[in-house]
Amino acid sequence: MRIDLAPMTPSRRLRAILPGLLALLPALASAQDAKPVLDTGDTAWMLASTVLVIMMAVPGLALFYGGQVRSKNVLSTSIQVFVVFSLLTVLWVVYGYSLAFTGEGRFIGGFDALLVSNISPDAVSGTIPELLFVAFQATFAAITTALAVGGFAERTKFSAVLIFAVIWFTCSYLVIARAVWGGGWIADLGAIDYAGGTVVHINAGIAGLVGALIVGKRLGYGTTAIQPHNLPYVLTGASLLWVGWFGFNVGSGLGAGVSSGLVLLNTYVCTAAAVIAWVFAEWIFKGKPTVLGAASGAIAGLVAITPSCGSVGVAGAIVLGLIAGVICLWAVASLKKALGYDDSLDVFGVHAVGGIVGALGVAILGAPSFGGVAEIDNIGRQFGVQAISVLFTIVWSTLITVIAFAVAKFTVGLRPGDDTEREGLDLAEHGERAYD
Amino acid sequence: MRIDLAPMTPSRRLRAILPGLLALLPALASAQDAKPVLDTGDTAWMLASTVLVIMMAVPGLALFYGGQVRSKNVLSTSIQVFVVFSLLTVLWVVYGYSLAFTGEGRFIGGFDALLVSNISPDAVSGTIPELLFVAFQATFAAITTALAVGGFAERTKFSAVLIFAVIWFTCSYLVIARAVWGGGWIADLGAIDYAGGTVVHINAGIAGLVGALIVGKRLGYGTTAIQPHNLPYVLTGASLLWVGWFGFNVGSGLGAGVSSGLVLLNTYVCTAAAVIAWVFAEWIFKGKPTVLGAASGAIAGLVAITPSCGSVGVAGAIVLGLIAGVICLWAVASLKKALGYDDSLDVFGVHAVGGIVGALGVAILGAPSFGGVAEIDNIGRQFGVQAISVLFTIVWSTLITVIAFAVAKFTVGLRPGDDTEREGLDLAEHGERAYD
Amino acid sequence: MRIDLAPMTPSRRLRAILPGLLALLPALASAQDAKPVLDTGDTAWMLASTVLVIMMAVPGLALFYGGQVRSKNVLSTSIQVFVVFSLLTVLWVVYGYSLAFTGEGRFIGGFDALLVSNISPDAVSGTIPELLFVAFQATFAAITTALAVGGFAERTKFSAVLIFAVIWFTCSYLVIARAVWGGGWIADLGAIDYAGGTVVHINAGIAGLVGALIVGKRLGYGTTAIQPHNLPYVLTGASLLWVGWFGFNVGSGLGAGVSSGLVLLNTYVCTAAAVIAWVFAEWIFKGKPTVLGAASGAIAGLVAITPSCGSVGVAGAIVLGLIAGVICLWAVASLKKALGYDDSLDVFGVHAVGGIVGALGVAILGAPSFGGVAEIDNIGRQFGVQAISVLFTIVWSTLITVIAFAVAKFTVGLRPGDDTEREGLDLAEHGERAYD
Amino acid sequence: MITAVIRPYKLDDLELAVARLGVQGMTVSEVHGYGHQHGHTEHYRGTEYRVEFTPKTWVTIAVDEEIVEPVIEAIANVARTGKVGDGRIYVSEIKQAIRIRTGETGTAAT
Amino acid sequence: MITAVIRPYKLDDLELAVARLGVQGMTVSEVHGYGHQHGHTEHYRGTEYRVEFTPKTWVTIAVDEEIVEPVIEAIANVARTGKVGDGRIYVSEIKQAIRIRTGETGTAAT
Amino acid sequence: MITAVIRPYKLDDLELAVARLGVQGMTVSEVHGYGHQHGHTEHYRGTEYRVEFTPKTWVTIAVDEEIVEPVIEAIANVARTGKVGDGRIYVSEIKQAIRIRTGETGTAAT
Ligand SMILES: Nc1ncnc2c1ncn2[C@@H]1O[C@H](COP(=O)(O)OP(=O)(O)O)[C@@H](O)[C@H]1O
Ligand SMILES: Nc1ncnc2c1ncn2[C@@H]1O[C@H](COP(=O)(O)OP(=O)(O)O)[C@@H](O)[C@H]1O
Ligand SMILES: Nc1ncnc2c1ncn2[C@@H]1O[C@H](COP(=O)(O)OP(=O)(O)O)[C@@H](O)[C@H]1O
Repeated sequence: MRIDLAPMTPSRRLRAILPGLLALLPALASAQDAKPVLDTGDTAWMLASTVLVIMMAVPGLALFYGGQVRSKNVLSTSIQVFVVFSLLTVLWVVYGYSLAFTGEGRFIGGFDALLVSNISPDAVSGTIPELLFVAFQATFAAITTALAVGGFAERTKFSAVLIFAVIWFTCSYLVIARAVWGGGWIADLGAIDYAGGTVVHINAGIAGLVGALIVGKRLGYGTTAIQPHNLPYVLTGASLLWVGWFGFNVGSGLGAGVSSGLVLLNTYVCTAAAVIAWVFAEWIFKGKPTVLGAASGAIAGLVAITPSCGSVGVAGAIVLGLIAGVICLWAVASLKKALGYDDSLDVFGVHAVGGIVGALGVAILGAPSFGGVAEIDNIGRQFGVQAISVLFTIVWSTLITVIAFAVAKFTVGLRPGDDTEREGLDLAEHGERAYD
Repeated sequence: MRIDLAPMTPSRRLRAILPGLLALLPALASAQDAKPVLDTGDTAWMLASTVLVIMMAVPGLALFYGGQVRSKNVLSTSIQVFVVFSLLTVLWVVYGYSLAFTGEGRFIGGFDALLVSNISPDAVSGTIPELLFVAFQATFAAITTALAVGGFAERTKFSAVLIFAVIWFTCSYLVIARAVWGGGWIADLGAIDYAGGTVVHINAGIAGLVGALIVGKRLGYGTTAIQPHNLPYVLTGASLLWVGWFGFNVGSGLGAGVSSGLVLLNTYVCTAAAVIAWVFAEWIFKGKPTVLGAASGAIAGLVAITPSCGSVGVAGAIVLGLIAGVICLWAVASLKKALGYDDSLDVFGVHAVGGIVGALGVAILGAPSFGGVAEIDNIGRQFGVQAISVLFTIVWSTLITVIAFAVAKFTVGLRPGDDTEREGLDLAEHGERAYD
Repeated sequence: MRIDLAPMTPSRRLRAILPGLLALLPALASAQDAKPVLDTGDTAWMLASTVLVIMMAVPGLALFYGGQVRSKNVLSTSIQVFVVFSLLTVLWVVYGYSLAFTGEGRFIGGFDALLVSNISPDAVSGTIPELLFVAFQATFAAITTALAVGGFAERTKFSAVLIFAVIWFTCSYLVIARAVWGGGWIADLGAIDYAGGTVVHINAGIAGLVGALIVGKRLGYGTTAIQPHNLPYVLTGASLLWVGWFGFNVGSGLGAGVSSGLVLLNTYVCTAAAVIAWVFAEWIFKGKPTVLGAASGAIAGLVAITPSCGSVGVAGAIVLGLIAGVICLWAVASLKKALGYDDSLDVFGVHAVGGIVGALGVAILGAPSFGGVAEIDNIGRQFGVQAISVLFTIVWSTLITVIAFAVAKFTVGLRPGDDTEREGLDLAEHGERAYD
Repeated sequence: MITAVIRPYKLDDLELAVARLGVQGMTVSEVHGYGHQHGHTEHYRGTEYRVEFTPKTWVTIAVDEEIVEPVIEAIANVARTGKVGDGRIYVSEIKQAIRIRTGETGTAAT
Repeated sequence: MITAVIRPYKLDDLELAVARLGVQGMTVSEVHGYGHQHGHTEHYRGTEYRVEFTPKTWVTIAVDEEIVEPVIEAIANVARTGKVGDGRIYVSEIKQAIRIRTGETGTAAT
Repeated sequence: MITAVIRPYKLDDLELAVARLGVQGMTVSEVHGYGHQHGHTEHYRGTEYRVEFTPKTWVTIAVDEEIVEPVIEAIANVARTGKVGDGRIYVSEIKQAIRIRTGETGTAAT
């Protein structure tokens, strides 16, 4: 009943990881020949990882984003995260997995696995149930699109957001996921992307920025105070993102093998270092260390370590975190001011910029000469390959975002009207107030 | 030191699951003969699952319920969840496990395992430590009773709630748990209930409704606005319930075997589909998609997939979610209005109704002809068996709830008095205000 | 590339556990001789455990502490937790692990493993990746120091807190961790401390108290109302601490072996029992059961079971919980009043007192004659050994705390000034308001 | 202009009572107050302190001269429990009242 | 003393408008009100109820006698949408005004 | 009727000060205000904006005619820091005061 290609899927996913791991997975090559045998330990961790990535999105991202907007828009923002996440989960199972991971197409897959109908419940892929792999990948697709909505929060109609989400997921996420993990033309170049720095973060960050530019600025942006309405939510959300991200990164190794130790420790210390860097940089340059800064620093570190967590050494992870913390602070404070766009929740400044820092940084810090464990002989060449994957993602995501918003604009319209926006989207679009 | 029956307990638990799994567990029959050997992978997942179910209750349920009441009752509602959960955990270990899972009685067990005194710390049951099985089951007992208190929130004395909890747990939960998982007369009928649709959700939902009817409506119900005071809490609570529910459902397989993939994916997509169904149905029929709807839809989907997560196919899980979302919305909006009861947090409309949808739906969607993986030869017969288990649960839970509230009424009284209720239970019963 | 001692580190950690486990780990002795082989099940659980301990700190502790202070100090309190946790994570990797767990020194270790540079990414220690062990230990160091800051919250400069944290971590935490887990002179005495009752809780509790005494009382303490500003946060934080603590305690067994069942169940029921004890004691003695009491009771139970979770029987765990709940209530209500110190968040009353109850209680309740599973022949002797480890921790932590605050005082100063303190530290020190 | 400080849970009743007298609008806000309720002490983890302020609701109603007395009476009746902390009613003069939507002044704007 | 009840999102505009007339300070608070907006019903999970109160912003501005009229007019202009619920403006007398920092009274303290 | 806008953290002191003069009750609420504090700019992630409003506490005290002056003075003394933003005191006339619990009017109701 199952197609031949299916059991190889996770190993395709692994190809994006492999260049980053010197010799940690010796059994893998031979394992591909034999009939896959389930390992309960690997499965236990992948179950936990899938759950952790779900927790990143709901409640993690919903709180992180919801706390940063004004109290009149907290429901609007968090229902967007919640419903986009749910919708794309369903679409992933309906056609996403099939298009990204099955079939022969180089740029897009086939329709053989619609509704995962050709996967037997007892199929094992690598060392885990194949349906668990499907679920784990679903969380990635769903959270990526949910991330993007932060760019144009507080001013976009719910219906427009959903239209954007469906189109962008189908045409941008699936295509890039296939390039890196599925058909693999980017992976074939030798690009290192352990857990999705390009597919997830640069991709979403660009969509957020382009969406913000197309939708336009929030009313009053730059003149009136637009501040987070609940910073404890922001810190709680960032914390849950940190916690859940271990599922995202360590789970990308698809098991609980020896490399999980390095990946977990890198994810942990890079984030901690980025928190320190952002907070101290603020303290030095702006006078005060802030909670919003600490939370943002954590996300910056997490994003930066995502592509590189299996390639850099522990010292390299700390260095990467320090760099990412400072650069992302510069991006959301100075760069954003200079360019004047209104990316509500700094999806670009944190996810795209942090993702680029990580994707390029791994070419250097992943090299053995810099304490890394990746098979990088030529840093310059690797840097070039990384840059190509980054550039492709930027261009493609921009293109699709423009199309998606064009469709939304000419069907349901983008913005709810000035009075509605001033009154807040919660009441106007959802008929509810967050607090009573 | 250990009684003979003890090591079989988890396999009894598995009997309720087995009809739902075609041939995913071939080794099980023979495993029962051999001395059980611990599997670290299975154990790792069951540790994680136990922790996840605890997280469902605290903070998940406490936030989900606490956010839905008025700000003057948030502490009252969440301390009820917290203390009922704690109290029943202790009682489970003191006598619950013994009565539900040990001894020979068909309807109720024995007193051999009081304080789990006859279980050696190194006893292995199935492939996990036996004490871990005790702990995992404790979480089910404790959260079930905590769910029920949502039906009569905002107006019942704390002491009355505790009296209800102890009596209902002892006489309703333990008896039904034994029928399905312990002694097993319901399981012997061949009823499918993977993770506790009847034992947990219908059982609790009925108790909530009957309690609501006995205690009477909240003052001002139907005339003044009684609205959730903090919807971000509600969404966060629902999210944590979703996250924790993977421990509840996938953990019910008692290991990290191949079937865990199907169970996890079903739990994930059914919930996502129910969110979409509820939100879109609201949008169409009531004009606006709401956060309360998104959160409620998630719970409806989770409840519906609970009995069926090991039996339906992935497409079936999506269908079930869509159905559950719409039916539960109808139950909490139209049915509730027609009947006029005041089930404060819709324990009946979501848990009982959703549980019934799942328990009956599995008879159809679990059949191989509908893409399911259960051994259902005769859908009509299976439907009948499912209906019997549902009806028994409804009748029994109603009976015990009536008795429990009668006891509470004639000892401590049910309601705290009109002025106290108007002022809010937080201050009157607990001497605290939630926010300062 | 790895030094000889490294692979023994986790087994050293186990020495503190071993006396508490009768014969649950028979394979251990021989395992030390053979080359360590990774077990995916153990690794899966240790990955999950590490993540759970991180969740205890962020967001758990940040919410638990943040909710208890006034709304003008919630950011100050939670950023202290967040940044201290991050900072010490980095320092742990930079030099902490090396000083605590490597080298030959009896009181402090060596500098061989600075930046964990001599640990190969594919090194296995016990049955898990060695770097995972490093990460797991990092969470302990980081959360311990974060716990301490609760003692002097709402009145201490951020800079002073950071200076305290670095000095105290280096001179107190590392030294005591080495004594118990690393070089092991306390462990050699035969002291039982499964998961860190002395190293973590007594240590942090004393630092909190001494810090509170040195910094002085909050302005208005004793005259004006200083109340928790958000009790739902407190309950949520306590719940997440409970949830995460399973990683802390069960993870301290460094795998998912058979003893994990007992440790998990003990951690679960002791906490539940302490909640019940605290709440009912309040109800009886003060008239009302409170949410703050329920939350505090949970922490008291968790602290008390920390050293003893592998040694007491399940009935013993319940007894310990009941005792800890009542004694800690007495400590924070009566003892604190009698002594008149201002320990803002009762770090002493809950962590030090609860830790002492657990550390001494295990000598009795851990004995087989009291249903325990520890190898305690002579309860009196064991009690003496436990008392020595407690006393040493108290004396050492006091000394270092005094020094750390002296340094802070003469460099950056301790308090921000009266007007600033009255206005709140959020605005003055961090330029932010929590709620808008 | 009638201003009343009442117990929060009395607001629904107050609203109904004054509506019967023809009052068609009001503005309320959450306040804290003390008076004879002053001096109540609470215990919180070993510290004792006086809780001065309890939550009250502040109601502002602009009414025509002629119904001032009946409205006051109605408010006093529904808000009275007889226990300390029932609150106060204050009456003050408005020089001018404008309804923003229509620009009407005087009686129409109360 | 000018007191206005307006729609919350009109505050920014109001502030700019009165600043142009020389108003140098104001105090605002969040309130809830009803008037002709009274009687709107909502559905919430099977129960129907009237939502009496909608959120409004209460603005208090102490101004010199001579600019009372222009300030009222400015407020009415920016706050008017023409839809029910625009709010009210009330003017009352202050007997005395003191600026705490300087002890100034009268005009300087408005 | 004395109305004062003060810095929130000055409330405790104010309460003690006026209690000494025989004031037995008051009502307070959280407000936001600007005045000479107007115009302070903040930076938030690359955008600069003026923060007009800072949190203040609004205190309303009904007192007998004869102690109006000492109460004003006491408030001004405790609330003064000398830094911009100290706040205002306004005095206005009450036509009638009723204590709900007892129905008393006049002085007893202040
Ligand atoms: N002098 C006052 N000025 C302003 N408000 C007052 C004054 N006295 C009382 N109040 C308000 O009235 C409320 C009830 O007053 P209190 O004296 O406690 O009860 P009672 O009116 O029943 O004696 C107080 O909480 C406060 O809000
Ligand atoms: N009699 C009144 N006393 C006090 N406030 C009032 C009164 N009538 C209206 N208001 C306030 O004015 C707001 C708007 O009034 P409303 O009658 O709903 O709209 P409109 O003024 O456009 O007819 C109300 O929400 C309420 O806050
Ligand atoms: N014209 C006014 N009307 C109403 N409130 C005012 C007015 N001017 C100032 N206030 C209130 O007084 C507070 C302090 O005033 P401000 O001018 O900033 O300081 P200062 O009184 O020290 O000069 C303001 O925040 C505002 O709440």
